[in-house]
Amino acid sequence: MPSFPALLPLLFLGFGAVAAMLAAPRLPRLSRVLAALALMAAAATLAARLWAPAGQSALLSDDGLARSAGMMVCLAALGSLAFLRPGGPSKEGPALILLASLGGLMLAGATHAASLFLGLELVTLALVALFVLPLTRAALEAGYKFLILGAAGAATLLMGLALAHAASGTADLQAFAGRGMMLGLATALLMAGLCFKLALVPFHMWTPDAFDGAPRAAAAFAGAASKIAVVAALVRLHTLAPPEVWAIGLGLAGGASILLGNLVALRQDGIGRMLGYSSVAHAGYVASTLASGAPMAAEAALFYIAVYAPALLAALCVTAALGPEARIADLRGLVWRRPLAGGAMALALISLAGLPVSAGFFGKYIVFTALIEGGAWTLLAMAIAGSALGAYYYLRFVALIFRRAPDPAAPFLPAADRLLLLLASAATAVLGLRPDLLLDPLRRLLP
Amino acid sequence: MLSPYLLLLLVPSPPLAAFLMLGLDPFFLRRRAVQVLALLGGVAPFFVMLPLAAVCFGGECHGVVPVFTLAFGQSEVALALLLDPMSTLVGLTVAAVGAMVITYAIDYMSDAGVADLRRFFALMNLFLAAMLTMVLAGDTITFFFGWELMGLCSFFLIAYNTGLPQAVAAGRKAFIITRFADAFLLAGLLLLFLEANSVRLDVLIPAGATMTEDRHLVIALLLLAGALGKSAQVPFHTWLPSAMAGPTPVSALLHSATMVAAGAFMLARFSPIVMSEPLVQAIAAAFGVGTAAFGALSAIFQTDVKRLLAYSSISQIGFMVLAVGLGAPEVAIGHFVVHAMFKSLLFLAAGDITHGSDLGTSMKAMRGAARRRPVAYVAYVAGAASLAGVPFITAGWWSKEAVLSAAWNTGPFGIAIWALAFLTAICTAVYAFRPVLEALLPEPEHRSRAPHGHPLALNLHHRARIGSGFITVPLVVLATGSMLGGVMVAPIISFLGAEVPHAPHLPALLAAMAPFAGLIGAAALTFVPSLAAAVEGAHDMRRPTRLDHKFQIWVIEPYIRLIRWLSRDRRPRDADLDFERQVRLIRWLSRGARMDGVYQALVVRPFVNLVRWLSGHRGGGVDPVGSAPVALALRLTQAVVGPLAHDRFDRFWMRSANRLVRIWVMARAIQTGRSRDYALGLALGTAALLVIAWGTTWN
Amino acid sequence: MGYDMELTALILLPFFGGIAALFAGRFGRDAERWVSIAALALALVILILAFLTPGDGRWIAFERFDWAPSLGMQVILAMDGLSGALLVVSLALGIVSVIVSWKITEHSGLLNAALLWTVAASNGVFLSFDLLVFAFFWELMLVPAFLLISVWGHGDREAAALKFLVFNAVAGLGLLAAVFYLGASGEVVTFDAFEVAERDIPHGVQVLLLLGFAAAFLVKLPVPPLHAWLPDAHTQAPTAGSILLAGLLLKTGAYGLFRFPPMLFPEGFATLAPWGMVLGAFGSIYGALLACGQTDAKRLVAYTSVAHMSIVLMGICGGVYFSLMGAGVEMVAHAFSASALFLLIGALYDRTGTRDLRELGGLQQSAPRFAAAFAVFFSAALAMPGTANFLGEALVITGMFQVNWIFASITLISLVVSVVYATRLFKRVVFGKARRSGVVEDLTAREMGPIVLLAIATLLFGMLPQLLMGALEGAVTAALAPVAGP
Amino acid sequence: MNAATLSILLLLSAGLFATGFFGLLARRAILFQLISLELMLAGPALGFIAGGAYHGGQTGQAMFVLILILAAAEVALGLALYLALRRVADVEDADTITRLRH
Repeated sequence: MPSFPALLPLLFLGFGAVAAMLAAPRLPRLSRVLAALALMAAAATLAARLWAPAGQSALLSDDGLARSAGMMVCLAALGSLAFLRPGGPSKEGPALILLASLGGLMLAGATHAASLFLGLELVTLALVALFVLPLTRAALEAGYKFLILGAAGAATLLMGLALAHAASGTADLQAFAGRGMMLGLATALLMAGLCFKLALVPFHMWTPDAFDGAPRAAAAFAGAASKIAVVAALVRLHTLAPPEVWAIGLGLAGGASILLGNLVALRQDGIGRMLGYSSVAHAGYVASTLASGAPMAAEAALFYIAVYAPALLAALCVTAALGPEARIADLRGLVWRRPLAGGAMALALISLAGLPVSAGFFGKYIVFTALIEGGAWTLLAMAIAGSALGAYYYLRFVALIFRRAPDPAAPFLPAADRLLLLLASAATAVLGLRPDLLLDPLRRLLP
Repeated sequence: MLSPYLLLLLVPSPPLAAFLMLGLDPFFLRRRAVQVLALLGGVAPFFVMLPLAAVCFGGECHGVVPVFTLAFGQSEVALALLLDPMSTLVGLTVAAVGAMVITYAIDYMSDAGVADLRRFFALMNLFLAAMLTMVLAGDTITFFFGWELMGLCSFFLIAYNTGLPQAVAAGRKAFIITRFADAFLLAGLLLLFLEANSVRLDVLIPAGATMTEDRHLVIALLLLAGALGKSAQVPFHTWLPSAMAGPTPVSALLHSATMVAAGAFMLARFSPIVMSEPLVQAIAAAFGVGTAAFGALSAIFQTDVKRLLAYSSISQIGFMVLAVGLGAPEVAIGHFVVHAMFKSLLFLAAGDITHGSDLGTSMKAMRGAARRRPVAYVAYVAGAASLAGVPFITAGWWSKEAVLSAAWNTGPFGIAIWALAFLTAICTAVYAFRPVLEALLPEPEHRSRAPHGHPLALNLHHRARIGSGFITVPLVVLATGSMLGGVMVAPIISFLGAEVPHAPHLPALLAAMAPFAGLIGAAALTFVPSLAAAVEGAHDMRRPTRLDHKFQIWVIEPYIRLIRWLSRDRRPRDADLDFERQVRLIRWLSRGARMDGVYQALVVRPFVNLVRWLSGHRGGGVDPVGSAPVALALRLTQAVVGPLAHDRFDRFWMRSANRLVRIWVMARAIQTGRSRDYALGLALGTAALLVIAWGTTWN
Repeated sequence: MGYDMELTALILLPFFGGIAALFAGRFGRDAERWVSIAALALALVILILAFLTPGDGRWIAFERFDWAPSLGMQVILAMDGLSGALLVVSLALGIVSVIVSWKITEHSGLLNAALLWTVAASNGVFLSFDLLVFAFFWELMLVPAFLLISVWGHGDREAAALKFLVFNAVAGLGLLAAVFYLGASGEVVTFDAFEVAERDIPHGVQVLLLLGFAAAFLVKLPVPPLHAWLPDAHTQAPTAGSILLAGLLLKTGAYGLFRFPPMLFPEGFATLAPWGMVLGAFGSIYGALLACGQTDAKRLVAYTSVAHMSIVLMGICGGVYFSLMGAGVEMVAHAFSASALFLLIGALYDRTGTRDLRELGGLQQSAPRFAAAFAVFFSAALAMPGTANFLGEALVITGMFQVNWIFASITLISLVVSVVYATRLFKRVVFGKARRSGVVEDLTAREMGPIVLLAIATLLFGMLPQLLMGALEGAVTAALAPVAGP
Repeated sequence: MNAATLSILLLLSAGLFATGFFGLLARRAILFQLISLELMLAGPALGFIAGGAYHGGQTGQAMFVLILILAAAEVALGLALYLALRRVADVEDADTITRLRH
């Protein structure tokens, strides 16, 4: 039986969502504050209980993995909230973010088909709503595609769960721990659903469109918070079920994601699309880490996605400030116009490229090491090739950020954005110097 | 007690100090200060050498002054200066000639701007320091240091007149060719170092001499090649005539008396190593006598005094190399000393006579010398006599006689060599006396109608300012040396520890006749108008001249018969063809056997083509000296290579990048934007996963 | 082992100096430049003090402390003569580059910061013996150098900067993968090079890992056919960038090659070294030939760098005492002489707005000081005895004679070709008549300072080689030992 | 309920799922795509019911209810999107919504 404190974060988020929704039509500002407070409270609770003894309920597990991933989901959601532009026709954004975070928390702790499905759907549906918030044509298109694919993905996952349930008689995720063809097929379907959320090739198609058309903050949530949750779920699941299915499936999808994501991002001029494809590629690194079967794979995958999140948040925050159709040319001389935005963007891109001093360097370190430890040489070669391509296209953007001859027009950055950029950059830089600050706790928290 | 040998360190120091003071720009120096510094730096080494020479002649002639010691791993490298009979003699000569030339240059260069003057004297002093360092070097590193520094100075000094493209091109040519030869020397020295594990000459030469491996042969050949390059011996000789583009004092000091002869000095220095291989000895002797003959023949047909003297240097140094090849390095050193005196004298005198003439240094500029510059003319006559080897009264005779005798004494091959050398001696006399006799001809009309005032008046103006003592004293001193120095030849050779070679009376007598035969030849070439015109015309393609009848019979006719016989030409004689042949012969000789052209075709053009092919750039102008064929080749290669600009590898990388972009275009087409296609991706992915699951959990 | 902070300070001082320079501009005119110079000068003083304190024989100074123990990351900084010499080069060139870019007012805070960060990162490379930290600094170096080219460069600078970065970042991945493998393959995760060196790695694996290391080092060196980034980067970089590129970044490649392959993979290195020599021999000729064909003065010097660094590669792969010593000397010598040439050409470009050899000329008449400076480094470029460059090349050739006379001959040929390009440069720039460039103002006192410094360094190490060779002795012997073993 | 029935039912549920998926791929009208989605979700729902009936627990039924609720929510969202799309872009055909691509 889970203790009340274990449920507290979920309660914070749920009630916060209700409160934020009530406040939204009249007091959109209060709605944002409420949502932020709820997220902070949830994160604080999780942080406070990080080292508490693990508990288990029928639906949710309350262990280090769930807590740490949940905390990161909350923080990433907070980051997305920071640059979720108020105004526009609909004001329910903060509430939706809270709902999506709630789904993320459930996903991270799910030990049961119901909680897994519920978490997944909560994230998907809330994200669809977030995507279409501005009600522009592009947003609607992104939302529609995400809805169609998301529902199909969820159905696929459900099919897998149903098969497993039929095979074992229990809807507990431990059901996958057996062997047999039925379970294998079930695992494949389950994996397809999760791969969709993680945006692995060939389930990735929605990602670039979402990053391009949807509000940047929503894309940031989809790329950072929701992926953290899915990675946590994957970490929990991939040790259970028939290992070869996971290894081969994730390996193939991961490798393909690394190559295709990086390749298609190569000469993208839209910042959003570039980040979308790069997000596919980064998901590929995570998946191949998990596929490698190395003992350290779990912590490596979480570390990687945790390091990826602040960089993505910062990059998308700056992109948001540059307008709905931000292209590479808009970055020209950004650092001279807005030193904070330019610097943060440059640092974020450098981190994504995996160069020091940035957390991304150690992300690359941990992924490569996991692949080496697991002996996944093909994946390692793919990862190297992908990093090589990545270095090119990220730094293409960095070069432009520092171009001389500044454009007088400087994008507007609200205080929340600035705070987010500062914090995300600080996180990236600090983790770029002391990766053990994150890696050590992760290592101890994971089973 | 301080060893007197410590003075050795002081020998190259004054010119070095002068170089530093003149070369360091921040000091402001006036013209007079520049001249004083230059003079001090140039003359001082001689006076430092004197006490050293006294010590040496006094009998204690083996001093080593270590400079510093380097630890090279296991081996130790001791840098040192060395005083032994050879370095004493050569050092003294170099210091003396250097002092004379720099003194002379004070006047000669007086119409240059202050900045140019500083540069000139800085480099001259640096050269003197480098040459003295090389001569006194007690180890191969110091030796090579001086050797290369001389080459560098030579480059800068030939190109002294930086606005003149020919001068710059000549400097490059000299530098590149000598550096090419130096690569051989460096290789040889490094191999020697590896063999002997030491760079000290006093250790290394005995060690090297006792090597009995193949390496010995290789090292000896490498050293020989290095010497041939520096000394402008065939086939490296082409740079020396071009190098005459430098000012006359430069030619006098670097490109005749000292630096060029350094190759012979080096061979003498390393003779225990080089000459213990009979094969190398034979090669050296062959190259020496061949170069001597070739240089002398070429010199005959020159119409420019300085070029004539340049070929003469090539020829005379050929004699030195011959002497070393014959196993008589001491004789070579003797000739070195004498040659340094008379050749610098010749250059200085010729320079003084032709200075300011609007004919440049052409032979015609010599005309009227006896009247205009009597001192210089007399000095020139003395030098020419010494060069031609007028018996007994000139130093040149003694040293050349020693070489010839050494050849005669070597055995059956030696007699053949002697014969060739004897013919060369005749040719030497011919070219030596040509300018002397030319000077007796009346001055050309248009001298006085020079466009920018009267050159003579201009010269007189400068002389009045500086005082012609700077010119006269060196001329007189060197002339005296060239005449009376002969008495020193025998002591020099015996001082170096060798017997003075003596030939039997007949060859000696014949050799003594050579200058007179040459005088007659020179007179024929100067005073028989048709012959003179033939020589003149050989240089000018556009004005072919029919040659004199007797010359035709005695020289050209046998030559043409020989050619016809060699080429199996059975066709009837054709006058035009014959004429073409004879012009070609003279032109061939007068242009240094067309080695320039050969190099152009064999080395320069392929090199340029290669570079163009690799770098693919559109070339600008190239060496104006004989650049027509190169330009043509460039035009051609450009037409082919032009479109393939850039570095090949760079192109490869960029092409790969472009290919990647093409793949990108294909890859992004996957993202069609249609939700149904996206769903298809989802379906295919699911299906693939199902297949994997099915495959892995089959049993 | 003493726990001093002097080596750490050598990295951190320039780093924080750079941060200070970033903001110093608000506190006064040229404050950022003075701050930069002060930071570098202070580091130089610390370095000299470190030289003066007695070491333990092999190392002048040694520091070891934990960085991120869970990642197996330690800070192991060790300085021997080789690192020390390169650190001197790095700090001196850092000061030179700050002085050289004195006139650049555009974003000068960031400019000085980037200069200092480049110095800091390369100092880290020269000192680190924890392989992960080494790789960290190795990659870090790219970022400020990239900025230098892409912000303050000329012409098509972004493309050049990107090319530089892509070549090096991609090649760096090989190093990263190999380092990570080494870290992960032991019983405990450690990147301590000394510990890794103790391991018995199978021969095939050694070769593979060495290829990974070599990829990064050879691109950075660079040796043909991996050199394509260098001419572009040099041409478009600002003068200070070119100086650091030629003086520092290229040396990090040589340093890495000198230090790690013989230490970590002795057998693998012995297998691959002949191929390295072939590559070096090819590069020494290829670079020299291409230098002959350039019309852009900076490109010309860039290609000479290719040739000289190829000779360094040959020396390192030669693996005998002389060739290694020669490679070490040549590294230091080339840092000074190439930087100086870039400095001079940069100064010329500032005055005339062109680097095209066909448009330059006549310096001898209009700017004698310029011409004299050119003459000095011209001599160094063609390895005149008396310059440190000659010493380096002669030693490499000596060593090559011990290894294989063919390589020695090729080096000699490259030496001869060097005369062709050097005289060509000299002819076109110094001699002749002023073409489009017109009359050129002579070097100012501020420009003379660095040039005199570099000239003194070049000649001092050439005339008194013990200074350098004594320092290199330890590193050379260390690199020698595994290869020369029976 | 025996294992054979379960297999048949599961096959049926998989068939429903596949039919829905096929509809998603084949139909261009947005409305029909949403209907296909419903079908896709009905498949696993049937599977849970069948599994629950076979094993005799309540989990299957609970899951069924959960699925129905979420399917309803999904379709509601889908319909809202459909209306918005019609209003903003005036499209019915899903294949014409391709402004975001490449």
